[in-house]
Amino acid sequence: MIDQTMLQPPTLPTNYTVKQGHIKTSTGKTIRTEEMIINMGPQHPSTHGVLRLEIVVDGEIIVDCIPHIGYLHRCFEKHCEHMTNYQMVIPYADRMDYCSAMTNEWAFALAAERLLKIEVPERVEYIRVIMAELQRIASHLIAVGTYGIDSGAFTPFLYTFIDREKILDLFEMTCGARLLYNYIWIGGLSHDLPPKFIEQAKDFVEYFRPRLKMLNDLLSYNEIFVKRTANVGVLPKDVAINYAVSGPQLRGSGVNWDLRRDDPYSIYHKLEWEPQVGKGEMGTVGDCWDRHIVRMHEMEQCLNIIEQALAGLPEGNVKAAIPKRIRPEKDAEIYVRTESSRGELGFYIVSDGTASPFRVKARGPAFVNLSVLPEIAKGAMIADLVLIAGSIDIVLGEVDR
Amino acid sequence: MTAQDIFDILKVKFSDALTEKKFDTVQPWVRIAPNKTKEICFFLRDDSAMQFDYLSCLSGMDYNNGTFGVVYHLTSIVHKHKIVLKTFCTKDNMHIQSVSAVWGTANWHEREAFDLYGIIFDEHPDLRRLLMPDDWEGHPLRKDYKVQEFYHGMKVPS
Amino acid sequence: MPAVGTYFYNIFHSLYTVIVGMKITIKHLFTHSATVQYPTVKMKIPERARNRLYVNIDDCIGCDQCSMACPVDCITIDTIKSTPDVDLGLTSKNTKKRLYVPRFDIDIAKCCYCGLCVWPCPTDCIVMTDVYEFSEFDRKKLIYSFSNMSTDEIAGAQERLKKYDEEQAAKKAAVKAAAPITPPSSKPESSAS
Amino acid sequence: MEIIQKLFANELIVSILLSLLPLVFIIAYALVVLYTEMKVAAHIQDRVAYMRTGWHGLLQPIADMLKLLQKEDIIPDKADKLLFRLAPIIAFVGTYAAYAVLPFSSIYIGSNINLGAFFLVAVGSLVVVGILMAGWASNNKWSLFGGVRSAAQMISYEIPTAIAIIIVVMITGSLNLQDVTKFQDGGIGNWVVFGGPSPWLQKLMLMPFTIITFFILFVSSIAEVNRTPFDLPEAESELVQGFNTEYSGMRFAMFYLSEYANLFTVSAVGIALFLGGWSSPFGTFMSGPVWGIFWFVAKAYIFVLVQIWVRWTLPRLRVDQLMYVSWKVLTPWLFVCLLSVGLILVL
Repeated sequence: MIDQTMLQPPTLPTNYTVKQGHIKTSTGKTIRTEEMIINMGPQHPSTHGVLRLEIVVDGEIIVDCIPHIGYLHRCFEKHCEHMTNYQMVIPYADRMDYCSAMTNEWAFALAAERLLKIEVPERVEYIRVIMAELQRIASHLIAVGTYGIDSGAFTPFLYTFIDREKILDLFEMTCGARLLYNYIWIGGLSHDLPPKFIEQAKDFVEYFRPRLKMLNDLLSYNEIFVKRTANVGVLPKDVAINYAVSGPQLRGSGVNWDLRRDDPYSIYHKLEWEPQVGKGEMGTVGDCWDRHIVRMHEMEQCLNIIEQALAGLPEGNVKAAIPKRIRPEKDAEIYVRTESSRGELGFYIVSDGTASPFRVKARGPAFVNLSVLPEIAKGAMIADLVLIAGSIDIVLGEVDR
Repeated sequence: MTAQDIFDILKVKFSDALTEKKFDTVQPWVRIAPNKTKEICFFLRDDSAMQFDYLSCLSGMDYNNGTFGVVYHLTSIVHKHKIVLKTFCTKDNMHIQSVSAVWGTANWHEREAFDLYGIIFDEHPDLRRLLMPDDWEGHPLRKDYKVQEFYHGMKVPS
Repeated sequence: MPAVGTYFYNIFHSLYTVIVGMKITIKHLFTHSATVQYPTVKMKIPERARNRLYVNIDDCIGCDQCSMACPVDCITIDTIKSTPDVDLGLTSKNTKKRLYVPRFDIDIAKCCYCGLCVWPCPTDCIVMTDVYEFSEFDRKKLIYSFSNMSTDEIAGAQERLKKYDEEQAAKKAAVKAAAPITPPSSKPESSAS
Repeated sequence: MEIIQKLFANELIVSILLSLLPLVFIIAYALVVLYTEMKVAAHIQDRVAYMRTGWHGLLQPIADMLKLLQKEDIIPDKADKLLFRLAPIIAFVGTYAAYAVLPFSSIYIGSNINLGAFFLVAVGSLVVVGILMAGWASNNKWSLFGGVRSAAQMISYEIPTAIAIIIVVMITGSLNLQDVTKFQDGGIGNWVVFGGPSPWLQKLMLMPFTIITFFILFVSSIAEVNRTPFDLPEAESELVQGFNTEYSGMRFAMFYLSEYANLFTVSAVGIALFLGGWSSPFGTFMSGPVWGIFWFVAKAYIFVLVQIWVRWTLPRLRVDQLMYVSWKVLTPWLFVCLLSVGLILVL
């Protein structure tokens, strides 16, 4: 009845040999057992985009997990080399990590500014910090919300989207776009803050604190959720560092490393805040719950930063330092890394003295964070794999660039 | 630890593998030989004074003159110092030793560099294309790259 | 805690957290919903909204700055030089227009709404409006032509320029014939830039 | 006229017509519950759900149904065609057959058999066969996972259900659901969940155990209809759609319908056993055969509402945790209840 060829494993480019075995039943019969290869994605609902995972399972236990990426490859780096101006890269950088576009443009703008040795006005720095932290909240809200969906709770997702909407309204008010802003320019900003921005941002901070508590009650500390995520997908400290994971994932593993503090840029050193580290409250340090809770706590810290930055916002002209011609020296090169919502976002730019960059390498945090997935997925169940992949919080736009 | 100190220590141990250095730029770099990368990187990672346990970025390069290269940006989480390593190869001999045994993160970065530049990393455990399809022709980020006309009968927009 | 204790604690703690969650959701059941009934009710769009591009062609001087700034090359501009005897009028910023713009096409399907074209414009004639509902069934309809020149006008302008160029070339040739040190110059520049 | 009279005189035709009555009911009920679920879910999530078809989208469930019926029926090429076609029918038959013994009112019950409660449990497990069949026949690995998970889940949750029923049977002394309901007639105080119509001391002693039993029956009923937090067989984020991934159109509608019909069945069992079935909560006030139908449906509806509320609040359990809940929490607690109730009744 069933076509036998369908039961054959598909050819694996990795030359994985499917292990076979035998078990004896109580009646004395022997039954052939075989590992099964399942394709998870690229159209699977919980792979957060077009990630394809080839998983070898023994029952529901994962024996091996091979990620295949590149379905969303848009040649970001090649495009950059063809731009006739550094400024034109920024709309493309927006589209890398579309959930956190503001931090992307900042990273590229910062790299170009260091390459050109531009000092930006104080006000620009403050506004950038406010925007980046708002963006971090928006991005973490998506991460937390979709993590709820992964674990089966649909409702928190929509609550987070209501809150995110308020942040996007702030962005739209400021620069006219809701998702891909092109707001942070090399040397400055495209617009100054609109008149009512500060008031509304303060309102948002007020509004969001109780919402965070509600989200924690509804999801983070729900016993079912805790039982699902605690002790699952444990990423030990040394493996995390060896795989150069960054951001909430690294901090979830108990490494106190935040580029905003450890490789300072902008005005973060003037503000008071604490990097959040996973403590293994519900299970082992570095499990999925730790990564989740680090994001929740980080949102609180973002609110603190925003409050301070709003209070200390100086006057100034946001377009004062924008250069007329962007033409770095010949053979100048720089690697600038910033703490984006997902971790270390670095741009390695090499100039050849012309107006278009010679080489731009984007070191995306999601790309690197995803590469550790096979390490931590082994031995988990399929249901856990969904949660592990969700806790990494990948954005395929950035993984594939 | 400054780049000079790191260079001095390395010079003692691997004198012949260090061929060039540049310290007057924003980010000082040291050039190492392509067949010694693994050894040097192991030393950099494990030496207690260095402890470069964090490979920030690994980028392939095409210098548009027949020279290809790989740039390593290293950080130490413990000591918080940084160093940039560079290694070069020529178009006829695109072999560079893999460092994926040293840092797990290098695995995917090297696969990406292989995919986009065609640099072959010796001793890499799983050197397959990463971003492009397995049967794609050419290496797109090379400066002399020409888009193939058809891919499985589909016209490739140039 | 002994194993038995954990067993009972887990059960009651689970029930407690479930009740906490259910309390939150039942509260939301009776709060006002956040959605907007889109086509009938529309959200307010802020002043700075960046949506469909609009070109005020009367102000355009054909400088090609916007097209150069565009990262996705969605703007195509052709220009024809005007002859000195024609007055193309002034822009709203009182600069003199010197170029005909027979073609100003924006492929709005390609546009990425980055707004980079708006800033370099010397006469502020290309702007982003707040219109966001402009989907079409035919992709070709998304190529907007803003030029208001008819084919006859374009042909006339080209003709005049050609004539003028020839006259100029003839004049130059005459000058050069008078001073035969330099070799005769090559043919005149092509009309369209 | 004569023909009609003759027709009604024929016992067979009358019984067929009578048995079709629940089918009409199921479809109407499914539409109502579908609408309720969408609206409640939406408002819990600060949305508004359908608003366009009819007043506040009242006609949308009908439109959904019509759409499902019209859709192309796709059978995968490599599927086991016979089983694939059979599976939704079996799943539906399982739920539909259960309606035979549900006491809708003091005069209307499909078949007043003495083994009513037993029949319910037995027929209910037929659904497992249908789902397992669907999972296997689809020839899709995700579906197979869903089918096997479903089988494991339903079988393990049949046990708490069965024990809960036994406890009620011990109190009421009958397996006939009509008798069980009649036993509880006469107001809210007589319901089994509050100890039944027994002397007050016995009632007081029974009450904690019956409440726990009722709660456990509620939990396992959620598990039996595969809803969050026990929706592993069709866990969207893990198994795409589980056993019904490959189904479309009419066949999918059958699964859908059987899910909603099953929702009513488990609720009906819960209320018939514990909440007085068709009997009015106010004693003789508003009681009678027609009011009986109203009370029965209304109580079941409230039961379903609570299930919907739970569904849109909680995350999903994992397979091993699901088994843990069934075997290590619900079943032992029920055994304690069973023993205690037995002891109290003997005293």
